[in-house]
Amino acid sequence: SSLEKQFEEFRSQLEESGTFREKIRSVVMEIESTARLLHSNLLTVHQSRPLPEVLEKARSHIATLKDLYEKLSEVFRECPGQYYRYHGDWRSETQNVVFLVTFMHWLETGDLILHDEAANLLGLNSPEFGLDLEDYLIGVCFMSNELPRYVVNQVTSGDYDCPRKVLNFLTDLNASFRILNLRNDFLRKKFDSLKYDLRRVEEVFYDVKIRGLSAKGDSEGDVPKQSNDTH
Amino acid sequence: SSLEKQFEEFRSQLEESGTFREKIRSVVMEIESTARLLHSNLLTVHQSRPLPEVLEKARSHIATLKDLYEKLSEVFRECPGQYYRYHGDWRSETQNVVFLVTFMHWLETGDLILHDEAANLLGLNSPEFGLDLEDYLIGVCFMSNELPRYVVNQVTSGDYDCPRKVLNFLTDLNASFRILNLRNDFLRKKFDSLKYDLRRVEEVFYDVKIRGLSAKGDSEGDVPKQSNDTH
Amino acid sequence: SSLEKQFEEFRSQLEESGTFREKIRSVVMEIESTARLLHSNLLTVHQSRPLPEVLEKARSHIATLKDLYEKLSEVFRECPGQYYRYHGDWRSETQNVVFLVTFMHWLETGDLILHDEAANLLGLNSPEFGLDLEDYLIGVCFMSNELPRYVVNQVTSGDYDCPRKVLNFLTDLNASFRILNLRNDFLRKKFDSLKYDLRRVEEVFYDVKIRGLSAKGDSEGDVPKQSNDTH
Amino acid sequence: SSLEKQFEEFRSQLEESGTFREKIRSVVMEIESTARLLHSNLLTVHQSRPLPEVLEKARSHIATLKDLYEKLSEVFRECPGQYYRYHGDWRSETQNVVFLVTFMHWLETGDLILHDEAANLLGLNSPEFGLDLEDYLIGVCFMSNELPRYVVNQVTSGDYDCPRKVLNFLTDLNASFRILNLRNDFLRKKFDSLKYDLRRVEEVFYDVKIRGLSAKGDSEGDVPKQSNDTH
Amino acid sequence: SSLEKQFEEFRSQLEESGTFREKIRSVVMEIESTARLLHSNLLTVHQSRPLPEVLEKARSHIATLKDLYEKLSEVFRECPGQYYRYHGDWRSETQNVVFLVTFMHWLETGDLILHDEAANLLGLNSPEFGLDLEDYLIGVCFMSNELPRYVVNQVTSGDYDCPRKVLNFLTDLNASFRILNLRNDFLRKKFDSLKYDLRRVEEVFYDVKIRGLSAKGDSEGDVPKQSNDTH
Amino acid sequence: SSLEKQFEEFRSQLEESGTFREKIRSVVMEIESTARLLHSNLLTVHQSRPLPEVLEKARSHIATLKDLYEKLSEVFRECPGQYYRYHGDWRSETQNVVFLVTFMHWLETGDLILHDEAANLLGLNSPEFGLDLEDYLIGVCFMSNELPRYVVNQVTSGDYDCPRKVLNFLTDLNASFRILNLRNDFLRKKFDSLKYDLRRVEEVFYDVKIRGLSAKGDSEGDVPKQSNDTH
Amino acid sequence: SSKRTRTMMTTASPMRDAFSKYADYLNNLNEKREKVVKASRDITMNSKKVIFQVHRISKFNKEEVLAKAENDLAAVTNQQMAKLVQELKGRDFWKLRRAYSPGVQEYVEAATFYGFCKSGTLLGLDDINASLLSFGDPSDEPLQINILDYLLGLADLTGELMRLAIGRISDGELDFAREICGFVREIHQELMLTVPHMDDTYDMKTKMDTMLQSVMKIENACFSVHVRGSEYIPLLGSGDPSYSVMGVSDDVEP
Amino acid sequence: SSKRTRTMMTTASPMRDAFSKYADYLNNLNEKREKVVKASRDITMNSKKVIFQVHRISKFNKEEVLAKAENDLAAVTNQQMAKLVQELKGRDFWKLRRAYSPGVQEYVEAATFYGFCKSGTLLGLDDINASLLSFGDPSDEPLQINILDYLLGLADLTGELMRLAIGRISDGELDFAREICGFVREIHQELMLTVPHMDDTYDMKTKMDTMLQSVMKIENACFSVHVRGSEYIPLLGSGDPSYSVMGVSDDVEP
Ligand SMILES: [Mn+2]
Ligand SMILES: [Mn+2]
Repeated sequence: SSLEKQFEEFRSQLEESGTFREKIRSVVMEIESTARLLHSNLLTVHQSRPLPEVLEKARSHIATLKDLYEKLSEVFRECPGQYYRYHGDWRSETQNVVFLVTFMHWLETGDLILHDEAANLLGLNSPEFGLDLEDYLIGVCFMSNELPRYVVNQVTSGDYDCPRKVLNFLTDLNASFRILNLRNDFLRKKFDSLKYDLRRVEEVFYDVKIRGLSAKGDSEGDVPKQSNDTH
Repeated sequence: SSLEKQFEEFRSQLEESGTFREKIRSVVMEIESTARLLHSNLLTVHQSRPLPEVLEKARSHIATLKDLYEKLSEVFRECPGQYYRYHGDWRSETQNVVFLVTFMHWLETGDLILHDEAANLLGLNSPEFGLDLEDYLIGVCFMSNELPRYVVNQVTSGDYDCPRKVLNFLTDLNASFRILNLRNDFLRKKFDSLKYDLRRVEEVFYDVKIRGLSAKGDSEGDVPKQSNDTH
Repeated sequence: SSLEKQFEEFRSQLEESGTFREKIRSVVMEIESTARLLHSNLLTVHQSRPLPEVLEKARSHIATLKDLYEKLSEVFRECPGQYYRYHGDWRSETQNVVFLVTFMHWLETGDLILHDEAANLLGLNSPEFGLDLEDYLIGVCFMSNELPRYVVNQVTSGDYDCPRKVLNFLTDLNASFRILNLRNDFLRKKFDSLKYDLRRVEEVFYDVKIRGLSAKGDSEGDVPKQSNDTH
Repeated sequence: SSLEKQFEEFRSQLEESGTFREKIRSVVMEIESTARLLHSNLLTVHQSRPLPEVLEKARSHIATLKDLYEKLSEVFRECPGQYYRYHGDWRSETQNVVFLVTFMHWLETGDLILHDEAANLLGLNSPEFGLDLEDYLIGVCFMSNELPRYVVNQVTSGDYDCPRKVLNFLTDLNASFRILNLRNDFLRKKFDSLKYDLRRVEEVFYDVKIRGLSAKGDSEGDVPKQSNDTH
Repeated sequence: SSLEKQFEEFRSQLEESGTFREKIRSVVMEIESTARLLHSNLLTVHQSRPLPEVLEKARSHIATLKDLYEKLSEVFRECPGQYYRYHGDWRSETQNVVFLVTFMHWLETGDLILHDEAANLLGLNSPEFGLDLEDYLIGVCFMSNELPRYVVNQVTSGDYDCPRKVLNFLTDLNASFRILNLRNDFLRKKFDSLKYDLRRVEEVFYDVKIRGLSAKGDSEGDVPKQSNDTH
Repeated sequence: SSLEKQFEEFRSQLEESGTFREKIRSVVMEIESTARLLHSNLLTVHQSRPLPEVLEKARSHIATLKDLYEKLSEVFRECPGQYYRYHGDWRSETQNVVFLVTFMHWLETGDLILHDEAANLLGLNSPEFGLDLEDYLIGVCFMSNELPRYVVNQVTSGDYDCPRKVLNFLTDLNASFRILNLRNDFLRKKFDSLKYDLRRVEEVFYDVKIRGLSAKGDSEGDVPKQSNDTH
Repeated sequence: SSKRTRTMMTTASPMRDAFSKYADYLNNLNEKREKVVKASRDITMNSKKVIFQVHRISKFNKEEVLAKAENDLAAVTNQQMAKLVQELKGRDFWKLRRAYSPGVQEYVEAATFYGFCKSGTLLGLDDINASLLSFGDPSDEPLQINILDYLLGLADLTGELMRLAIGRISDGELDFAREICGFVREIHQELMLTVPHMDDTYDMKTKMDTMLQSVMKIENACFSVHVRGSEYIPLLGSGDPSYSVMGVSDDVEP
Repeated sequence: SSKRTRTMMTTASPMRDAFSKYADYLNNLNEKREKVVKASRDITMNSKKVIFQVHRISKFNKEEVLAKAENDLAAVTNQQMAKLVQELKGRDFWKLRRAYSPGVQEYVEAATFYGFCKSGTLLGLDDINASLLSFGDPSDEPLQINILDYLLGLADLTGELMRLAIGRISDGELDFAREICGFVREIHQELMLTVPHMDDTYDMKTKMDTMLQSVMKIENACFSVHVRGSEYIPLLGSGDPSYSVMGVSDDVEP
């Protein structure tokens, strides 16, 4: 019957979309696995591994990620305009990738990688296959969440200048986020968490400050005896 | 009728399985109750009770647990191949037991008790009646969850060397877990909680370090090499 | 480190089990899709499609299912004794298959397919890879749930003898189930639903009977004497 | 410490109450299992088994139930005044027993067994260990719920006088219940279901009447006076 | 009819019980409203209101509560042995009252008010109308839940000795609770929450201790020796 | 403080509203209880009580209801414009009253009482205190739900003209309802149920029709023999 | 003086500039979403009216009722749907789907409901989409209803058809009821095979259960008409098919 | 010919006439409800913007930020709220409350949030309502925000205040944070005594739990500032209060 024919067509369309989704899933799994390696690698900064070494390794993973996104974009070329149909299938992975990229960039430069810079870095810069702004912003918040830990571990290993730098950065970032009008969604919740990161870093900065543990003289060693003397 | 005869047979099969379940339940209740005693006993380390005394008492409970698992394994000998059929009836209790055993071992040695060591200790080492790997790993995660509390209480009672030791242990454990490729299940969720434990211990280590509260002889050991060199 | 080595080994064990699960999943998806076709095909009996035609088509699906279970059993041959470990991954699909097989058999013969007959039909008859009794019984309950609808539609299409046959069948089935001593679980809940099926069929039988509608040869049996006299 | 001593005492109190609960549970399980047998037995009236035979068997189960309630009352003698403390542990089973007793009595006499009759029958007639009124009334409602099914099946098997008798009984019962001023609780909900039973029986009575299927000697009786006069 | 007469009697019984319930409800509403005032009053301790002033006000509420329980007990005198029949109608309010009484007592004395002390205080000390043990224990758990907040606010207002006192109290309380063999019910769930309270207080104690903040006379006790030396 | 004063005022306003609500509740309880009596009384038409007698009694209840609504409207005069604030406290009772009024009117006249007629009858006809239209319509649906039962019982007692009258009425009513555009709410659900009432009445009409049970000759008695002869 | 105090001021910085752009983007997106939600609500309300209009059908007034329904539906299409189409283009179809999906589903329900009563067949997705094409500039990739919303709307359609069937049976239109029964059964069976392929089957699974209930309600209604009709014939003495069962309710007169 | 067939047609009858009136009433009501829902959504969106604007406050820009917020809030009041007031009069306040309640709650949240930052006090319900009076004809009994919606809005306000407090602490505005802490505590305590008297406390109970969480978050933040400040003084050798703890974060320079 015509009804049957109509549904046959629906099923074939849906199956096509299913196949499509499988293809996405397979690339996304590769992205996820590369991101995990990159993550493991970046995390070693908490144990004070030398930065250049860490970053070099990381950059090769970024290259891989860019290739994978290129692969994904090719998959999407099959069905133009449906970027957001399948967005849910890879957005949390991409937010994680943004986090890693943003953290890396910050370690390198001390600055925030901007939306289009991040998009370029990952090859997510065509009009049809871009980097969703909210995904980018969520990734940035994830990065912020990592900084208090970084600061704590840096101070522990004797880098007393780190709190000031991070505090300045987070203060700036927080001020920038406050420009946005958000809905009551996940991004707002993440932005709320940013305030706590800022507060924690401020505390560490305070701890260092009142002990007079300045950056220059940090060769002396990490016991706060001297700081008592300073006052 | 033949139907009736069939169902009579079904009844006897279901009753058999019911009886079996009852037997398991009764041993599991004993395990649970012994584990509770052991737990109560181990928890006194948070009040800084002398370790040897705590551990000695604990060891006798372990012996009881081993006997109980022997009893359980005898129950299972009745119906070979059905280990996993009733796994749900005793797995959470066993995960708890693994936690206790792991914590105890760590208190004694500072090391992670390995899978087969734990299995041996509990007599869960026959091929038919072993210690499920995921149960072991979940128990290990439970142990990790206890460590931040332990560190906090140790520092409070003046043991300033503890954070460093625990930090090293948890860093290693985290790295090891990261090797695993976990599914999206309970174990994964528990592993995710590990990183909070690590973070908390880093914070405590930081608190001790910045205040110069480290134990005298801390030059001996395992603080990250690079960071020492930098100064 | 030895820890790392241990975890490497864990990884390989977990991956093995993951791969295994994937294999199961892939077969189960095929089972599910075949069962869906069979289901949709069997449902046409409600539209009074000629039974032989319906059943013939159905039989070919059964053959496919048997092949798929054979495939599944081969997967399981890799790791003996773990039938119940992965039972949750395919049990609801199998309950559904049992429903279809049971319904089909009832349409053919008017009898309940027995446990081992169903197991044989699906090739689930080896000691290591059998048909779990509770899965069988749940499938039978699903079948009972379908019968009231069947009776209603049969009467609409002029088959006035159907209610009596179904009523007898369901009465027997209910009595048989009552023999079992069920735990407070899913099976028990399904069994409780059986009595509503029986009640509905009694009502349909009543509707037909009270109007003196019955198959030609209804003098044989249990139709009220008086009403026959009136006409 | 005094705290510890207090809690030791609490423990013994809680354990006592736990043991007590266990004792109740074990008798209640026996009651439940006897009730199931009685239920199975009584249900055969729907298949038009000869009443005397059915009732005789049932009576023996009643005797068993009385013994079990005697046993339960002995358990309660240990802790006077706590009837209602554990009421929740056995009330739904007792409501079910009341249903069975009420149905049986109705089958025997056509009347409602009264509260104290039912209490006597089950030995629930001491002031300390009686039959809660709401439990009795809920059991009566359960009985009403069974009657439409009974009427349908009786008519099917040719007993055309049954609807009239049941209709009169249910009309009276409804009117009686309407005297009560019920709170918005479970009993109220059950009572609300009574009107559906009445309605269904009216429908069956209508079916029989409009088809002239009444029993021969129906001039005897209790058809509404006014309507008879009109004709 | 006799049926009608029976139901007339039922009506009067149900109405009696209804009236009774109304009486209880009206007293319970007064209890609840007094408890709310007391609660709101007690909460001002978090704002470091002077304790004596807070407690004096509170005591007058306690007197009111005692009167109300006396009133309730009079209501119950009408129908002896039915304490537990209506227990559900006032138990959660009473648990809340126990919480308030326990908290108040702890603020006054630093000790746990014992079961019979609490019962006496509220006039719930006759054998027929006592304070249910589980209600008491649940109230105690509620009190424990309030303590972490109290400790935080006390420290903020400069009372550095508070964490130690609370920690000792909660440690004891936890150990005492562990003696009990709880069923899997609400009380068990509440007890499980106790360990989080303990943990939070340990953290606060840690925060104070690590900064060498403590009451003047802290040389008496368990403060880490080394940190004292440093200053 | 000013905050406190503000809240004091809120509380006094809310308490006022609470008192107000109590007053409403007390009148509504009287309405409910009068409606129950009226309901009981009207229901006797199902047992074919002579209509004039039934209606006379009913009318006196209506007078009482009107008085009660007058009382309620006086209560509302205290707070003008807040009719809908408390609507939920008495709407279901009023829907029930509308049902009774509508049913009574229909028994008297065979017509639907219109919205303003019903409002007048109950004294709900001032602009400030009227009869909500949706409540009226829901009451009308309740009435429709009662009619199939009425028809069945009337036919049973020999009134063969009733189905035709009711069928005409319900057909009209259904057509009228179809003029409305409803939301997916309770009223729509009730309207859906109207269709089933219509269908049931149509069936009874059919039953009577095919047996030639015409209204005139209904003195003959209620056995359908004659109808067979007619054809 | 320091960097920190500087950043507390609202002085310019690349980050700040970028975030201003982000803010504009988010504000615009939010406003557009709001507009789409409102358009969707309008579509829902007016589609529901079309559905009620179609329910007014009977064998006596079919033409006039359907003519009015057609008009009303055309108004929804040309006004509310056109507005939505103009609002949405390109990737927004999918990005804002949650904002307009309820309205579009209701529209599909109304259009297919009218379509079935008019022609007895299923109005296809392509036909609906063709009628929307005219509203947008083709170069903008204007909104086309997606297959998921269409199928979700279809699932609701069966509920309306069930209501219609029950009503028609009471009016003696048995053939129409049987036609509906067959149609709904067919949709149910096809959807059974289709739903597992859908992207997100959560909503749809509940709808499938409701749909099966609807099918069974129609079947039960057909069953009772059938058994009572079957009783009639033996009473007559079988061989008189001219006295049509369905006709009985037409010429009623005491 | 028969009555039955007659009624199948669309001929007039008193019942039919009455139902036509009912239909008009229901259609109007429905359209009004729709309008109110839309107005409520607009209010929500714009009130949220005001809230975000207020969050941009710091000790350096207080005046300018609040001036903008005041403007934005006035726009919501004079435009969206005015529209709502004109839509609703007399008994509709309560009849359609569910349709506008979310928007009004958000408006209360925005107005009181702004009010607190401006003046440090609670903007009262009477003040808000006074500002609405001008929009309607007094004889129409124009909309006044009811006490329930006001209290529900207040409950949400505490969440925003918590966020503000956390942010202010990081910027070293400890006194402001302490002020917020006291204010939120006071609201919580008053609401504790007020909520049991409310008509429908279901929503409010959840909000009370969230509020207590907010209070404790602020208390915990104040706690950590306090303990670190207390550590500093012993390190200094107590007697130097001039070196303000709060000042530390201000003049940072490596
Ligand atoms: Mn619909
Ligand atoms: Mn908010």
